[in-house]
Amino acid sequence: MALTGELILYLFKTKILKNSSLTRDIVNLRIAAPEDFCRKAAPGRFIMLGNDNNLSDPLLKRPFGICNWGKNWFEVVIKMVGKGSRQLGLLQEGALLSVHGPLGEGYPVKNSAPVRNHDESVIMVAGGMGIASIASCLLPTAVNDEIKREKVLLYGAAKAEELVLLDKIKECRPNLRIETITDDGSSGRKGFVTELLKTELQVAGNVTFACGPEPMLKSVQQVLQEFNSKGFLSLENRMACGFGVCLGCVQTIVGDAGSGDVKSAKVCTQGPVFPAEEVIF
Amino acid sequence: MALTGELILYLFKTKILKNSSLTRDIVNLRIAAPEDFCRKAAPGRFIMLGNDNNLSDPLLKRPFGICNWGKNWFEVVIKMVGKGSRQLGLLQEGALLSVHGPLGEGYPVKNSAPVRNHDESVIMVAGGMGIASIASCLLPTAVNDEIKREKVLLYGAAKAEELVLLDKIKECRPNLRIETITDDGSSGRKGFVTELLKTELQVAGNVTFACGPEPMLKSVQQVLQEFNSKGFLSLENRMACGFGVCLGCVQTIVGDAGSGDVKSAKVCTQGPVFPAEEVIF
Amino acid sequence: MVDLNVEIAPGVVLKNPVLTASGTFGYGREYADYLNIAELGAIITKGLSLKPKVGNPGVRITETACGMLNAIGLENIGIDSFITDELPVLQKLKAEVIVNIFGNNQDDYAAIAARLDQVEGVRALEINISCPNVKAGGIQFGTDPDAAASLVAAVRKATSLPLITKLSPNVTDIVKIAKAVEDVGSDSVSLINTLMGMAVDLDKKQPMLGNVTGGLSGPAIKPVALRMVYQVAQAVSIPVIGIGGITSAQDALEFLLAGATAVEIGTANFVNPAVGAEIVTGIRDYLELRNYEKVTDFIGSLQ
Amino acid sequence: MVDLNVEIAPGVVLKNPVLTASGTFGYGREYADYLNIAELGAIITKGLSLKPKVGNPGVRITETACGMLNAIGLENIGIDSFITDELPVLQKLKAEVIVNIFGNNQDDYAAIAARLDQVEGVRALEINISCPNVKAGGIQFGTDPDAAASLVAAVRKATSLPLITKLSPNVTDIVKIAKAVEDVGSDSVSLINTLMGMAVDLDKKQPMLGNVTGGLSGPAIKPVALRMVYQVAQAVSIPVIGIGGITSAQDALEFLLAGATAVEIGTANFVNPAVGAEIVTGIRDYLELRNYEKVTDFIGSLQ
Ligand SMILES: Cc1cc2nc3c(=O)[nH]c(=O)nc-3n(C[C@H](O)[C@H](O)[C@H](O)COP(=O)(O)OP(=O)(O)OC[C@H]3O[C@@H](n4cnc5c(N)ncnc54)[C@H](O)[C@@H]3O)c2cc1C
Ligand SMILES: Cc1cc2nc3c(=O)[nH]c(=O)nc-3n(C[C@H](O)[C@H](O)[C@H](O)COP(=O)(O)OP(=O)(O)OC[C@H]3O[C@@H](n4cnc5c(N)ncnc54)[C@H](O)[C@@H]3O)c2cc1C
Ligand SMILES: Cc1cc2nc3c(=O)[nH]c(=O)nc-3n(C[C@H](O)[C@H](O)[C@H](O)COP(=O)(O)O)c2cc1C
Ligand SMILES: Cc1cc2nc3c(=O)[nH]c(=O)nc-3n(C[C@H](O)[C@H](O)[C@H](O)COP(=O)(O)O)c2cc1C
Ligand code: FES
Ligand code: FES
Repeated sequence: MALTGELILYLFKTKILKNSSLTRDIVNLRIAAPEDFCRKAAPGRFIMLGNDNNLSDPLLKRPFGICNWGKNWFEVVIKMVGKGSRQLGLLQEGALLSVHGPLGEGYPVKNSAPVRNHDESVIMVAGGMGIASIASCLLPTAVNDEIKREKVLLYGAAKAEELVLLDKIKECRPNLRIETITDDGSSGRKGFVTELLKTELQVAGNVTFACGPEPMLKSVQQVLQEFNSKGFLSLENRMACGFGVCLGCVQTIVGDAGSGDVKSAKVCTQGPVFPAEEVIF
Repeated sequence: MALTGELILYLFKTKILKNSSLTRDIVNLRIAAPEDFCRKAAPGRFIMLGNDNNLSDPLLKRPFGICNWGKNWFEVVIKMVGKGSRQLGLLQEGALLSVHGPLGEGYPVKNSAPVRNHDESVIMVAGGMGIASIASCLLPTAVNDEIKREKVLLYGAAKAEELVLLDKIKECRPNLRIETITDDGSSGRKGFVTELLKTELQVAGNVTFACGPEPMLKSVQQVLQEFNSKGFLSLENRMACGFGVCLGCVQTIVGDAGSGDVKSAKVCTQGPVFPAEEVIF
Repeated sequence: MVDLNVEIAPGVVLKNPVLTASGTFGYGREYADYLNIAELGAIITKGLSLKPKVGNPGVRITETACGMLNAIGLENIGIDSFITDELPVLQKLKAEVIVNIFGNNQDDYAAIAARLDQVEGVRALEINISCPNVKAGGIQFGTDPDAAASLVAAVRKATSLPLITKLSPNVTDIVKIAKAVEDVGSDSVSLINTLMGMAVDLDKKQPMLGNVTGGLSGPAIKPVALRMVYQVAQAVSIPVIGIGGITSAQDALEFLLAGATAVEIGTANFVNPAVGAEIVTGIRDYLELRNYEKVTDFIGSLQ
Repeated sequence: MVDLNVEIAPGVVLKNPVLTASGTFGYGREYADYLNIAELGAIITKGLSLKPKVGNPGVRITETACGMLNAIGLENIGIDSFITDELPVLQKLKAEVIVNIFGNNQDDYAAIAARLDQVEGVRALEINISCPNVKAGGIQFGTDPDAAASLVAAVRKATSLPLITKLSPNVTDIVKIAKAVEDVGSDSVSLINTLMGMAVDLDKKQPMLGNVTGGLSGPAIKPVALRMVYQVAQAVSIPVIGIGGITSAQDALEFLLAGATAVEIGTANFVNPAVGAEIVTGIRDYLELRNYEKVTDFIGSLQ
């Protein structure tokens, strides 16, 4: 905050360095960024991304996880689901973008700002595009060098083609155990990723990081509770601003310890990652 | 009209074949088009052009003169003045467009639909982007073959760089006399194009075609009246639809002969070219 | 094949719920080059008055963010020319025709309604009580429940044609006005007309429009339109026709979901003259894919 | 150097006419990373009530064509937390602070105004009589001239702070309401608050927003805002603050031209948190280029 003299968030215009298609409607954008920005990136943090060529439709920027970064670039993986993501996903090399970020508090890994927990090894659970968030714990060299405590990656998607980023992840973490599962059985078992999680939780002493669609996060929460195991969920509530002023993204969470109350938290600044037991869906 | 079984207007999606910059803010787009469409093109007719990639901002299509055409393509020259023209002007080869047209009634040249007058030779007067409309009498091979009755091209612009399309015109009509004039004297004389017109009108028996900004057309009208000479003006009133339904483009013109009344005409369907003496500015 | 028939007023069953909005479809035949206008639910004519009307001077249209302002000023050819020159063409083209009417006062409205009463080929009248561009007429009727009721009652007496009252959104409580006209015999209501807006030309330091203010239409107004349609549909028992910013089948379906029995397409016709036919197809495909037997099962099914 | 000072209420001279709109600028310090908030004319806080308020459940925002709908439900930390936790920070940042207030009834409004009366660092109050998301409070006051006047009169009695009344656009005649509050001592008026709108989720067959309806903001509403500002500025003699869809210096200048003494930037802050500072610069450059000595010569100069 400017108050303390230290700039934590950046607002800048930049360029697409590369747009690679991962599937018919999922792309991987590599984007140029200032070094200061990249130093503040951390697993689970995100940015608000806007097309700089467009007029006022779409109007708002869109939130995407920073799934990888280096000295002066970062990457996002975008699934084109509506007008905003489609317009961004179709931009080519050289196109201009506006970026705010890095935003939010990420997963409690060693080098992320809020060190909440870093003892146990981590079960990573990704559902669909949740992989973009989970990948931010696995791909960046910065993270790679400091923590290597992931135990397994459990990755579910509708079908085999939608399991993206696996090659990259294998390259960065050759020894990581990866289990996939699909709705239609086209890769790994047929079923939901929470089934894989149940198996992993048979052994205690781990912490779970999960990102995916809300129904999946709900059942991850249930499973964790069942096994009385610790975990963190990354939420994707709708956002207008990304920096705590619109109150559009709030999530009901449990109130002060023991009070039985609930309170509302801004997913953009207090999250997007929350302790699993605190979220009230 | 479908009533008569003959389709006069076309509505189609197409591609940019080429975008060539003429100046920093003027481009020449070559656009693919069905042969039927091209057969209906004629000097002074126009199209409504919309960017097919955009969402709803800008919303409406924009009118541009068909300044040249061949068997299955046509060209427009676009000056980027606001959000609509800028977005279109920045599109590159392969970009998708929506087109309606050809629209309107053009200049009374031999092979254009409404043959109103084709005896005299023609003094062509272009002011600024009015050249796009005037060029439609000079560039197309179709026109070139049938009529060669232009006497001179009088072309005024703010400064030398803004005198566009001259090379092309010289190529198509090597024998055409061309006089230029600029506000700052950077090409030809310093002054307004109507001064050149006065000189030409010293000799009687010609007809004038003029296109340019409204103040220029007003003074062309005055000069013609002064010399009691016949002429046609191409107007550029704002248009929402281009095919006669919104009544946004209407121009006050003189009413039925001798009645002294005025009436309103739709520039898009009854124009854009009107006999000079009929227009009431 | 899903049944797209809708009854927009007692006895007025249209083959589908897609109509064209007044003032954006000319007198209909201008579109005959682009689509088979007989395939539309109905076309609604440009607003007609007893005598021809010239409209506003100066710039009449200007684009705004995702919308446009117009101040045409209800220019029209007058009811007699319409009946002799336009209506026969529309009948030949087999279009269903609804005539949009307005006047400067109650008598004008009644007179034009009476004039159309026995005219063949007119399915219903849409009473424009809401045009923001006519100072003397429209606006007062459209913004006061009593004035609106008294006007509609007068028209009701003058004709046996089904009556659709077209409501203004420039009011504090559109539900009140809808109920007021329902009470005096309006067979249905259509909404919304344009929102009153303005644009200025910074270079010239003048209003953009000759008329200073104009009516805002297009996608920009869709959220307001959808809200009003939803509110009115909850409150009245006559059919509601939804208008405002509809550019696609998805938009149209959203209005039907919110309770509209039919929709009118306005500004979108300027952008894509074939849009009406495309929306009919889009609605059919959507409902078929989801195994609806008839569109009326879908209408108002918002949870 | 052009003089950008404007007096938005008697004695409240701001260094420039660019303010931030309530609910889009948090309590101000959230933006301190992006711009020097002391360079803005003033910041207007999120709407504050006597007690903290939780807001609406479910989805609270959704994007529409060139705009957005919000149904936050006036969630806020309550006036006491604001005074202890936020205001000192704003004072340290040297921001000019205007506090936006609301309540569920007249007494609430008067109480919060009284509470703020002697608080240092508060330049003026903006009374939100127009939030469409509070059923019990806001809306009735904002849509009826008598209720608005009685509310503002009560607040007037409770405080000596300058009062800006923020008007709702969801009314038939905004000029009437503006005059009513002028008569009972409002020092200025600000307009517009959001237009009431709605969006539906076709897949889920449900309203998009948890609260069903929400407030429309952004470029889509600019023409309506500009029209109302122009109308009100013609009719009242107190300063008018223009709000609605302003995203650039050009937009801001258009409102000033139409008669606004100052402007508030809302939704645009979400898109570009530095927009306020950019607009100040843009206005200065525009006026300098045209040799204006002071912005007040430009205000209301529409021909
Ligand atoms: C912190 C965070 C991180 C995210 N990371 C990624 C990522 O790395 N990769 C990725 O592909 N997506 C990510 N998302 C989701 C992404 O932001 C949305 O898919 C995108 O904003 C949709 O915009 P649209 O204009 O394409 O969709 P719209 O046309 O607005 O809507 C299309 C669909 O998407 C849903 N939707 C709209 N906005 C959001 C939103 N803000 N969040 C969730 N769903 C939404 C709508 O309900 C609708 O069903 C993230 C979201 C958040 C909040
Ligand atoms: C029949 C016809 C033929 C035309 N042919 C050409 C051509 O060949 N080449 C060319 O460059 N331009 C031509 N024009 C003008 C062109 O249509 C406008 O420049 C364009 O529509 C402006 O759109 P915009 O969104 O860029 O401007 P906006 O952002 O909407 O406005 C920018 C400026 O352009 C003016 N303007 C806006 N719309 C129009 C309009 N329809 N007509 C005139 N001025 C407008 C505005 O007053 C404003 O000053 C023609 C216009 C007509 C009616
Ligand atoms: C250029 C124009 C002219 C219009 N003329 C009329 C009219 O004559 N009578 C009428 O009732 N509504 C008229 N309208 C309003 C439309 O019928 C419609 O209610 C409005 O445009 C909102 O729908 P849209 O957003 O789909 O355009 C006109 C609208 C436009 C844009
Ligand atoms: C998310 C959001 C929250 C808002 N909260 C308030 C509020 O608490 N009090 C208030 O008076 N107006 C509130 N407003 C209205 C704005 O202050 C402003 O009047 C409106 O958004 C129109 O301006 P804009 O188009 O520039 O956004 C809010 C608007 C938005 C978008
Ligand atoms: S997105 Fe605006 S407060 Fe979180
Ligand atoms: S542009 Fe619509 S009638 Fe001419």
